[in-house]
Amino acid sequence: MTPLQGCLLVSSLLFAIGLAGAVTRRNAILALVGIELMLNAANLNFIAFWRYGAHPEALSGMMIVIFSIAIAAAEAAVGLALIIAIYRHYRTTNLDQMKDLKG
Amino acid sequence: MTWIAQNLWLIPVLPLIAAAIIAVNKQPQRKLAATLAIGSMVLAFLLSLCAFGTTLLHHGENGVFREVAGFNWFQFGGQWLHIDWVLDPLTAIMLVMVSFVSLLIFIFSVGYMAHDENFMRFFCFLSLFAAAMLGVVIANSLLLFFISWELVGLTSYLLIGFWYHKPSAAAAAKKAFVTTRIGDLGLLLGMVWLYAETGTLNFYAGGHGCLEQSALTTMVTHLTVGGMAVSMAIGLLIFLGAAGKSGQLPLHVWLPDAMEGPTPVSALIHAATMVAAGVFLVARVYPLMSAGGLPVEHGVPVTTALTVVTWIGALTAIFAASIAVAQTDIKRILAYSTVSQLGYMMLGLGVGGVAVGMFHLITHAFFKALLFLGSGSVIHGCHEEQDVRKMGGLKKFMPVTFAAYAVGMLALSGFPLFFSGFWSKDEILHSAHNWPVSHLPFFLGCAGALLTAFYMTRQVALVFFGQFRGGVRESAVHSQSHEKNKPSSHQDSHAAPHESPAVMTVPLVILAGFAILLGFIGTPAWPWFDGYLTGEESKFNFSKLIEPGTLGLMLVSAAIVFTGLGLGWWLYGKRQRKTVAEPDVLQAGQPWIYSLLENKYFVDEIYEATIIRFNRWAAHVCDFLDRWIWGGAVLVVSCVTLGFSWLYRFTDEFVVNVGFDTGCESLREGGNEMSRWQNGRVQTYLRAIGVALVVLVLFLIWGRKS
Amino acid sequence: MSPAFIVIAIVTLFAAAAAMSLRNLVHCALSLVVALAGLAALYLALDAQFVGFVQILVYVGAVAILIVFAVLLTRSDTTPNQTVLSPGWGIGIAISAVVFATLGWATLNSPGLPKEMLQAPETTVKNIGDLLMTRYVLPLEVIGLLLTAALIGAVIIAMKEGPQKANSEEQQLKAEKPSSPPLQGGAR
Amino acid sequence: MFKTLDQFFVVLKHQVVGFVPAAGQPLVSALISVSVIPLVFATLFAFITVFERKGIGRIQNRYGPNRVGIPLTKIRLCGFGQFIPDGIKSLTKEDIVPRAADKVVHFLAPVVMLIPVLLAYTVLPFGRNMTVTDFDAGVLFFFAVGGAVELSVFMAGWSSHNKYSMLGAMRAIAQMISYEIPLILSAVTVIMIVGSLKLNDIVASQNGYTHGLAHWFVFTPWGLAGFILFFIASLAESNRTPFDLPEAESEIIAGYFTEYSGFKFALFFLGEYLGMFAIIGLGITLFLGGWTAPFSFLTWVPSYLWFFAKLIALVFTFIWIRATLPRLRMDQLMNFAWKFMLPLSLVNIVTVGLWHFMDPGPLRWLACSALIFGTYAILGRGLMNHQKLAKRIYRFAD
Repeated sequence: MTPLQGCLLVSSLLFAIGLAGAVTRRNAILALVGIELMLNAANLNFIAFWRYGAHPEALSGMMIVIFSIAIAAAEAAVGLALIIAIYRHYRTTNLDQMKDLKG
Repeated sequence: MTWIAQNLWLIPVLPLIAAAIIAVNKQPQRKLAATLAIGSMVLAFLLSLCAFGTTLLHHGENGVFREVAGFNWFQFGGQWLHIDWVLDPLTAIMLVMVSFVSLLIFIFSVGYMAHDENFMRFFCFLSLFAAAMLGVVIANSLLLFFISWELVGLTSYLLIGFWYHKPSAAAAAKKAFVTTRIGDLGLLLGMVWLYAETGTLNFYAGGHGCLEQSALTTMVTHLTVGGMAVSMAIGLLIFLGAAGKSGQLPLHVWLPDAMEGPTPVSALIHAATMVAAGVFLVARVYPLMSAGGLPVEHGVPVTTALTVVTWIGALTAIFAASIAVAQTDIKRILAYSTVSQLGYMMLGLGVGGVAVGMFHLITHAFFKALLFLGSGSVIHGCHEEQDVRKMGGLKKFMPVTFAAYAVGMLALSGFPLFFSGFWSKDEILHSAHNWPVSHLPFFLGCAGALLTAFYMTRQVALVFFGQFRGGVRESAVHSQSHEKNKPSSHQDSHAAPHESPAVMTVPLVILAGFAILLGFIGTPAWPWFDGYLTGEESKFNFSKLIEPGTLGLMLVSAAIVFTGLGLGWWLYGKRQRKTVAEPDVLQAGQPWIYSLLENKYFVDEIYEATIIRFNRWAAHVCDFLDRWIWGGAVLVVSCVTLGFSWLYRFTDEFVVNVGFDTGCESLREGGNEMSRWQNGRVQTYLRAIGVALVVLVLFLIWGRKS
Repeated sequence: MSPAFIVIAIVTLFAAAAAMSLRNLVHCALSLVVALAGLAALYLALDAQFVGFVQILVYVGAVAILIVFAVLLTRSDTTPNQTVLSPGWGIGIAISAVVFATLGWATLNSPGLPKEMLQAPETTVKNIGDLLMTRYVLPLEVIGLLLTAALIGAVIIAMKEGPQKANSEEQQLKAEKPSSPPLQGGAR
Repeated sequence: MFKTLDQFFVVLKHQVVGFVPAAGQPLVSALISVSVIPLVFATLFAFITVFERKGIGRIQNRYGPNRVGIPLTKIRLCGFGQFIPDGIKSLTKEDIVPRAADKVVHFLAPVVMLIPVLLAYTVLPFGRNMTVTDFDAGVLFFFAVGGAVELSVFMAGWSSHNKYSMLGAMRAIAQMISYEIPLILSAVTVIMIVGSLKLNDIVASQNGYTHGLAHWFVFTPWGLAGFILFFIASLAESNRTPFDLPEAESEIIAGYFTEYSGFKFALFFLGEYLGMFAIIGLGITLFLGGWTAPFSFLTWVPSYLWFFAKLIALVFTFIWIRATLPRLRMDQLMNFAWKFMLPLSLVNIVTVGLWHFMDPGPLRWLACSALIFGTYAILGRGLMNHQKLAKRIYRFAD
């Protein structure tokens, strides 16, 4: 197994863990955390492909990771703000209780 | 291009603005209204004077001074429609006359209408009328002329019906409007035809206006039905309009009834200016009228149109004068005299050309306005009494009015040498005398003059001499004056009439002065007016006055006038009637003639019997057609439509709706099916996404493999 | 495949699993921090120094704090006594397992992957900055715009809804103040 | 001779490393440097505590500790031995953990506090060639590991289930995050000018003299403003007066480490001071020219001496301020951070751009100073107007 494949396996396992958490946990915050984990798995993929790819000097993978980290930060901020607003409305962060559109 | 000719439009626009402002202001602001109207009129008058001065300045240099200014209104088809105004002696003299008389009458009516609660409305209408009239005067394009003309008609309608609560007033307004419409129809037709012929409506447009040589020649040479020249046909049509407006013979019926309006209105519109508009129209299109006539030795060419004008004028003169003899309403008498004087003007136009007619128009405007205002003052003084039989002996009650009125009366009946009426009428008679076609108009004119002198004497005698006869019914009149809600000027009901306030008498005096003086600008010895209009120098030579033809004629007319005066005095002045009820002298003498005259030759009745009945019958026929024929057709069509709609409804309810219902039902069920998946649980979606990811990856892999 | 790499990977994965499976949310957040730090270490091990530091700065410094604040504001920092798993969690586990199986299988027998890593390239901060300013300048601007929008939007969303709900609980008093600085941290 | 004195420690380390076989050389050198740093700074910490107490005593016109000298002897270095009994006391004290507390987190918090602070020292240049690891992104590394301190604060506050600790932690985190922004932005100015994140490059770019005066960035308008901003922000970052609400005894009992005692408390205390030293060291490196001498005729003095002299001078300034200034209210603190420091540092960045693109001369000085001071005046006036002398409104938690 080449190191690249190792990286990819790690990242896919990370992704799977994140997906499992996001799918199974009841708490909205944890769903968000799972999504963050999936994002990071993707980032790891990018880094790995950049490092083991044909043209590391192009730095493209790194750039994409930097941008995606920024986007992830924004996503986390907005998502958590949303969760807080929803919590104020429903008095809960339970995903399967916040299912109706009008409250 | 002089400044004033450029800005001539200001003259009508100023009163228009005044009218607008008065109209939009809130009601009881008499002072503002009066100030605005009179102020604008003063400005207009000054501008008119300025225009007049300009024409005097350029007088006598290369023919008639004439300047045209204007702007393009809108474009239809290939060509522009111009709104033009012209400044020439005719316009200038009319401008001065109209604005001056209107100004005086405005001032007068400030006093006369002082107690009417619709004061502002009245002044709004007056200003509007003045604007329209001035527009008529300055118009160079027949279109602008027509617009202003109709506006004049409208304002006259509004003002006649000013006291619309009186049914008679309302009816009179309607009558005036309808009757003048008949004439205006002719005018409109003539206008259209003129446009069709010459392609322009401008009178003067530097060589290719419709009154200038090129257009005229084409119109003269071009023949139409019955082999008469187009120019003549158009002229007749236009003259029909003029006749309607200034009450010539067949269409004169509205003018006496128009006396229902307030007296200043009668004075301004139905004596001085508006009725003169018809004459002015004929004078304006005189080149068209006289086109193609074979010229005779001195001056006036003879054409069919002018002949018609002459005859109509002569007949109207005698006809109306004879009616005026038997009237008892002071204003009606004046109205009929107005009609006859208008007839004189037409006669003058026909036989003597523009100058003669216009001269009489100007003088008449002044002394007739004077007379009307005098009668207004009398009526005002007698607490809204209009019946001459109930007056009498007012000489001592209202001396100023009497003096002014006497002057006006003498001027109207043409007292020799000193009064303007004499000169103008004399000129008409003179040119009628040497009219080549026939002498009958001349004799008619003389008879008219005689009658004029007679009935004016009668009126003055009845009103001012003798002793007052109206006292007994004073209270009744008073209450009557209350019930038509025009509060009388006198709350204390004392019987005696009284002199009018200065604001009313002063215009009288001014007008009286003009009534005397104006005559001297047109004497045969010094025909300045003639020269002014035709544009050549006029020099003073006294010999003209005493050359046999003129002198003889003057003597003849003087004799006629004296006869009339004497007859009137002998019949009415010498032995005054005692009571109101006592019959008239003529009535005692010649009962059926008197009744014939009193009922105005039954013209109204004749119209009633013929035209109006026919009209009613036609209305019935139309009603029948509408009710049964068209109605039936419409009924059939609607039934068919109803049938169709039934069919549609049937298909809608039992075919389309059912189909849609089933469709929607299935859609809803599908929605329910779907919504079990769309259950708001985020994690369900996430799972679906995961499955989709797996499927996608597998697909990609095997897509790669195969 | 250096032993350091393996160790860090194992730590990271375990921390991630803990973050997803622990009952107490604060513990989850803390182990998430460990996982992210481990990822940063992985980046360092892959010679991506700058990205590693940025990862630590953003995630450990900001996002973790953000999550912790959210946990506290939503009062879910106490261990719940009923289940923490949503209904039908078995399916979720299964699905994620299948996903991992697919991805791993695809990874393991996809032919065209490069075997050996090349010489470590020269990645100074300077040429990263040059690239950011030259080739990736448009994405940079867009990201800046996005961050500003996210900042403002988050503040607006998390703001108190108005007087009719203001009297509800005293979390809202804290709700505005701490929720804006962490966003700043996120936007750094 | 001065050269050897300057490079004494470097040479020494090389000697020591030279003894071990080549395989373990990098490890050993790393170990040496990693072990030296805590020793030095722990000693400095011990010294500074006494120094602070005595200094505050002087300023407040009372005696500080003045009895304890070297133990078991009669020598009393006017009380500078005080730290020995303090240390013994705090280390031997009973370690109390509340029953309700979350044991693991409660234990981990001080460790998490200490480790990043020690990590931060690895990039600081203490003297010529005296840097542990010179990362290419040194400044970034510094701030990145600095971020972890907030996490530890949260852990401490949350794990001891105590509302005062929680509030203290909340306040501390809010304050740290708010003041981290001006801190970083004012550091960014230097990075913009130097064009590198490497701390040695920064020092090298300040290592030059005109007319005998060093090229320190603090001698430029933007540098001065940046340094002042950095200084204030570092005051707040290290929870010092006047920004010491989170841990002030009179505010909420002792903030997030209310429930800590004994060794863990000592660790927190140590962590606080080491963090303060680290930030001051960064400030020195960024603005005060690191280990360079202020005047060209003083270059013979060994570089690390300069570094530590500046360090101690700034620490003394901290102490001085602590003894002088009153404490802020929470809302004042936040307002100050978001409405004054942040805009000013942004303007400072703009000013640096101006400085970079204008050609040197008095005009450049004039423009930059005008820009900065204009902004300062406007913002200051705005804040002053914002809180006029009026009746204070008390807001209660509903």
